[in-house]
Amino acid sequence: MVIEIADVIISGLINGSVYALMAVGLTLIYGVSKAFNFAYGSFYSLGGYIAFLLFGLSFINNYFLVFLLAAPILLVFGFFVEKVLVAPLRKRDDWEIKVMMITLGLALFLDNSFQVIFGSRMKSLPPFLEGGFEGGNFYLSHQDVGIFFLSIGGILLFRWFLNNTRTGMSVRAVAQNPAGAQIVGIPKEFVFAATFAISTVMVGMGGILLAQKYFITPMGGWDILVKAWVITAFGGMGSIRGGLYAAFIVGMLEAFVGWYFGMTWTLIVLFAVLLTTLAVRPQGLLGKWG
Amino acid sequence: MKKALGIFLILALALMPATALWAKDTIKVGVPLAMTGPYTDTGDNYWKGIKMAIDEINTAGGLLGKQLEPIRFDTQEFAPERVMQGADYLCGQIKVDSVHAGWAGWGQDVRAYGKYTAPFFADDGSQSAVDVFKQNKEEYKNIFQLTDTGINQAQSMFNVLMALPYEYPNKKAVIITADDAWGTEVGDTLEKNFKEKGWEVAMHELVPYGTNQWGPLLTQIRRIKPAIIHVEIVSAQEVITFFRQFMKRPTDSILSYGYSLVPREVVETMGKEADGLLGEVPTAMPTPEAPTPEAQAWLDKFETIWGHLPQAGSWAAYSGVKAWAAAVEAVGDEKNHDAVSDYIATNGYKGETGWWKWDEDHVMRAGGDVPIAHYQVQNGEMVAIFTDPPTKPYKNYQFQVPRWIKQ
Amino acid sequence: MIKLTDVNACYQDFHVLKNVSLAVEKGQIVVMLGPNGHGKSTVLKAICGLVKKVSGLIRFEGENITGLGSEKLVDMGITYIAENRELFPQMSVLENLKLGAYSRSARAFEKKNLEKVFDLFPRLRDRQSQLASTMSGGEARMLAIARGLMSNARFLAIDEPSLGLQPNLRDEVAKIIKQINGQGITLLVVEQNIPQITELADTLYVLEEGRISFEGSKEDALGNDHLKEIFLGM
Amino acid sequence: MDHRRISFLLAVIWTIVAVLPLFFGGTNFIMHILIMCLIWSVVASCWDLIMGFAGIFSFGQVAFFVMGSYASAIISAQFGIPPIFAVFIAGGITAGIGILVGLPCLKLKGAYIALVTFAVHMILEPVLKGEIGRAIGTGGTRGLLTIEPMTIFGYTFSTASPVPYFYLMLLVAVICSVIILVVIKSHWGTAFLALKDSQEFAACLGVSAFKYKLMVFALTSFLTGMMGGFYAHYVGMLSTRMLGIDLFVTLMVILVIGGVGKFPGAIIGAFITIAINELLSPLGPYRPITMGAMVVILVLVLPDGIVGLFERLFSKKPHDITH
Repeated sequence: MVIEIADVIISGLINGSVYALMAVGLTLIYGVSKAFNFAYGSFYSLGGYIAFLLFGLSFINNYFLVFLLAAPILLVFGFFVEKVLVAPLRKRDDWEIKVMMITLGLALFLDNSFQVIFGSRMKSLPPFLEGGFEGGNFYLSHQDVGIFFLSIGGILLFRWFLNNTRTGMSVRAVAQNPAGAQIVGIPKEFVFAATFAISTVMVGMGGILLAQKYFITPMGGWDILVKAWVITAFGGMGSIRGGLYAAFIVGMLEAFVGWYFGMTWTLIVLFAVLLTTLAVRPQGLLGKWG
Repeated sequence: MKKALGIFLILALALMPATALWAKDTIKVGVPLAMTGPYTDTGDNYWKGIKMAIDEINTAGGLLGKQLEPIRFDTQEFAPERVMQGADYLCGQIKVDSVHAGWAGWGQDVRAYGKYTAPFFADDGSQSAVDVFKQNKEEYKNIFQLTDTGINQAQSMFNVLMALPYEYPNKKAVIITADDAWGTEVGDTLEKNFKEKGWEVAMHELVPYGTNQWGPLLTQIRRIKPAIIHVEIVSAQEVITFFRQFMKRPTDSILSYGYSLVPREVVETMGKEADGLLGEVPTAMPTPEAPTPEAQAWLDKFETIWGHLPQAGSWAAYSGVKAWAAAVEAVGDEKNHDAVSDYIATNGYKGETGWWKWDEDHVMRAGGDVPIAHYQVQNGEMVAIFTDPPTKPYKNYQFQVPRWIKQ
Repeated sequence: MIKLTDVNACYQDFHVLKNVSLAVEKGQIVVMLGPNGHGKSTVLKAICGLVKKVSGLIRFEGENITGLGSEKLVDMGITYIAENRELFPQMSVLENLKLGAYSRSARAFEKKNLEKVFDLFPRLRDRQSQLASTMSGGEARMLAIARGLMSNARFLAIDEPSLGLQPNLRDEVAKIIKQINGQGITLLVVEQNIPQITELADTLYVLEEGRISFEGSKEDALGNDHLKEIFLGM
Repeated sequence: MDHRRISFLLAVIWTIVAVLPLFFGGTNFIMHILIMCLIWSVVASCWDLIMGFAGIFSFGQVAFFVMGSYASAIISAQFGIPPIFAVFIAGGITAGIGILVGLPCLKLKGAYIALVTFAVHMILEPVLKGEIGRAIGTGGTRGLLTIEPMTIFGYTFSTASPVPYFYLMLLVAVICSVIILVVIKSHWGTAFLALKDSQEFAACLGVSAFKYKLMVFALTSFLTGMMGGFYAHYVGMLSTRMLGIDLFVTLMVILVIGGVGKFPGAIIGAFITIAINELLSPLGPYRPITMGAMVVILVLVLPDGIVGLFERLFSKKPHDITH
């Protein structure tokens, strides 16, 4: 029993760390620009496919190189998507709906392009760590530990970036007070694009990280989008710390509900908890109005 | 890119009515399959078989001297109105003379295509499709199922599990299935059978598609230590993640994957890693060695054309086309749909492995010359070890105790 | 230094400024008076590039700056200090100040300006790590002004510095404004609750219903009974 | 647009649609598509009423549609209620669920509403397939394969001859569009415009945002659920596969093409979108790619859809007032 519960907790922790990485990116865009990105899940798949292509190159044989090369590609991609597709809409009436629509269109375009280019079959990436820790009935794979630490590391790195770099601070400034940011001369448009680009990198990296465990499929991003969405709303849209807490709560909840009640209940329980939370605290765990 | 697409689009639109006008001396064959969305890959499998049959007939001079012309229709995610639209388009609009679908809607297709007369071949493998058929056998006489129902397939899986030359350490089973019609049909049948045999079904879980974190379930499985784990989720991602997470700390259990072993990705992704997994394919060509010389020739031909062994459905879909073509030859008029359907229903079709006979419900029941083949992954490839019914070992291939079982 | 000629400004369909012309000379303190809601803030915001629909001509040191965005203008040395402060609530005092020096031209002077600001507001030095949202009204006002100074501005547009201030702090605000001006920074201030500031003014403008209704020196204003009564409270 | 112009446009659209069977009446395939167009046009118009006019980001439209379709099918099967009444009861049930969903969620902000309503969509599938669903007669994972066809005064509509059903649906669609028009141009409509401009401003006018939002939520759920019923009795079978992403996207595209908040854009959008979708279908897997690209481009170049384009072309006032 003890080992069983330990197993469940570990499973929850690992899921939680991955969810955290996914949710932080989504909450960031929403917090800064109030735009909802429906193509977020497709960016997840995009990350996986970029890594798949990179591994096809002869000189690339490890994840470090893949991360190093994929990050700038994703960054530039995200930046241009914001500049070309989202930014022009910001000036219009109902721009929030239109952003949802255009990103939904983009998701449709990307997912089906993946299917045509890479085929509908899933793609896998080489495992980045083999083996595991063993002890009696207990087993913890290196891969899971690696995913956990890389996710947490990614979030910490991102936190560092937000707190200690000029661009990071300007991102926070725009999120906390767009008018104030304008007054001190922060170029809002640039910050919007930069945040979009950063969140693209984060979710794309998540895609690479998870692809070796869960594979890449053309439509595989939708689950990620829904999970990230639930977690951001749960934690409070725009609140990065709230997103972190929510990610681990959701990870644990899923693990325990799946273990105790069965897998079909996880989604139902998840939404029930979300609805109750929102009924009591409409702004989510740590979100703020305004 | 966009420009090219645009030109392609205009060309396609311009050519569509044009080809319809010129091609007077062709016989049109409807092929409604998933070409987009989550079922694309299974759609591809069927298409490979259908395409092969059509090309074969055309190079041999056509059917009644006319070339066959496939008309494809994208059934997407099988929403009811989409299935109906496919029938109205292919049968009502294009007026095809036969329809070859794979998975086509688990009963929705029977109603949609039953309204028309063109012989319709499906691979629903579902009791619900048969139930619809039984409601009005006269109206639905053009409907033919290429595979047996999920209930019978599950029965067959159970038979083979019990016939394995292997002594189970206990009588505990775990069943995990997808929460769709196929999964529940198989799961329920297996549970019933296990219980009748005095086994304990310690866990019977329905899981949604997209599940890839198996930690919580595996935790329970490791406590139960079942002798058999049956997983029935026809999607490679789920079954591979399950296997890999299971293998981190395996129990002494036979892993039976049923029909979920057949998405080609399972074997292609895992290779020898998958060694030991069990699975089945209804209306199947046993591999790697076919039962008859003709069948072997077919197998070789398929491999030359597509570069891999046939996947589930390819051969069934191929045979559907050939069975219809044979009936048309016999009747002598492809437009006489009723006569063609009657011919197929009464005479069946002589295929590569022997006779195909449809029963009174127009279901290609497993057995005889076209049994269900049961496979085990050995050396990274699916190897037929049993056929059923009747349950008997296949040729010289043998069951191997999976490497994770410590005895 | 700043010269507005026939400036019009709109919020959505609401025409706020109508043919406003005014001038602020280098080194001056110019004070603008007028009833609430008649467009005083809009004049400041229009100069600082914070209003989208602006027409007419705005010049800064002779250069046409009409329609430029705030990030350009801050870089050129034009900074707005908002009446409602517009601080970054979840950031520390130090971070707020650092962001004040965001513009490219101010970055090099960040350290120097920080010292200057701390000299001017010793309280802020003690509370560098406090979150802006936890500060009292007076402290937050100081922080807003201090943040504006961090931009290394040559021209500051200060919007109602007395808003939300306890009366006993008004003297201090006036003193600070004088000190800032003493450092050679040109000021355009909207303020009518602190007579001491009006005292400092080189020129007074009165804005009513979006139009300039009075322009002149303090003395001229005192000669105007209407103004004396309504705005100067004398 | 003023209501005279909308009424005129509606009259033109419905007249054109009404004569279509003269050309396509013999072709079941096209008639079938036209019937689906009529159904989607109402569903999309309802969505437009919620999203475009009331400014509520509800993503539960498909869910309400599916609920209505199941409700009607189950009621007619289990209680022997004739389908023509069952569809209205189904509408009522859906409206009730709509209010239940609306009560907690209309107090939330934009993206949260989107999530909660989409959550309803996500949960619906496991519920319909699972034990609860089987208990109320959804047929579980199998779905419902034989649903009683629509019968009015002893006349049974069948899919084999779709023209009568087409006119029935046309009648329903016309009535629905008039209801929507009345709502838009009534006190409600004004209230929503006020709400959209500014919540505070509306509060000054004494408009209770919550009450109006709930009312529009209930109304659109009713109409959507009812259309679901008509769908169920027409197609004759139901499965949870309708909850896939395809239908959701199609409805979204309809709004993009027709124009958000530009009634009767959604009606025009429905016909154009479905037509394009069918014309693109020879492209196979390139169809959704083209659709996606089209959405992206249309949102950029035609932000208010076809109706927005008309407005720009024919409006007397200059579109943008610049000073």
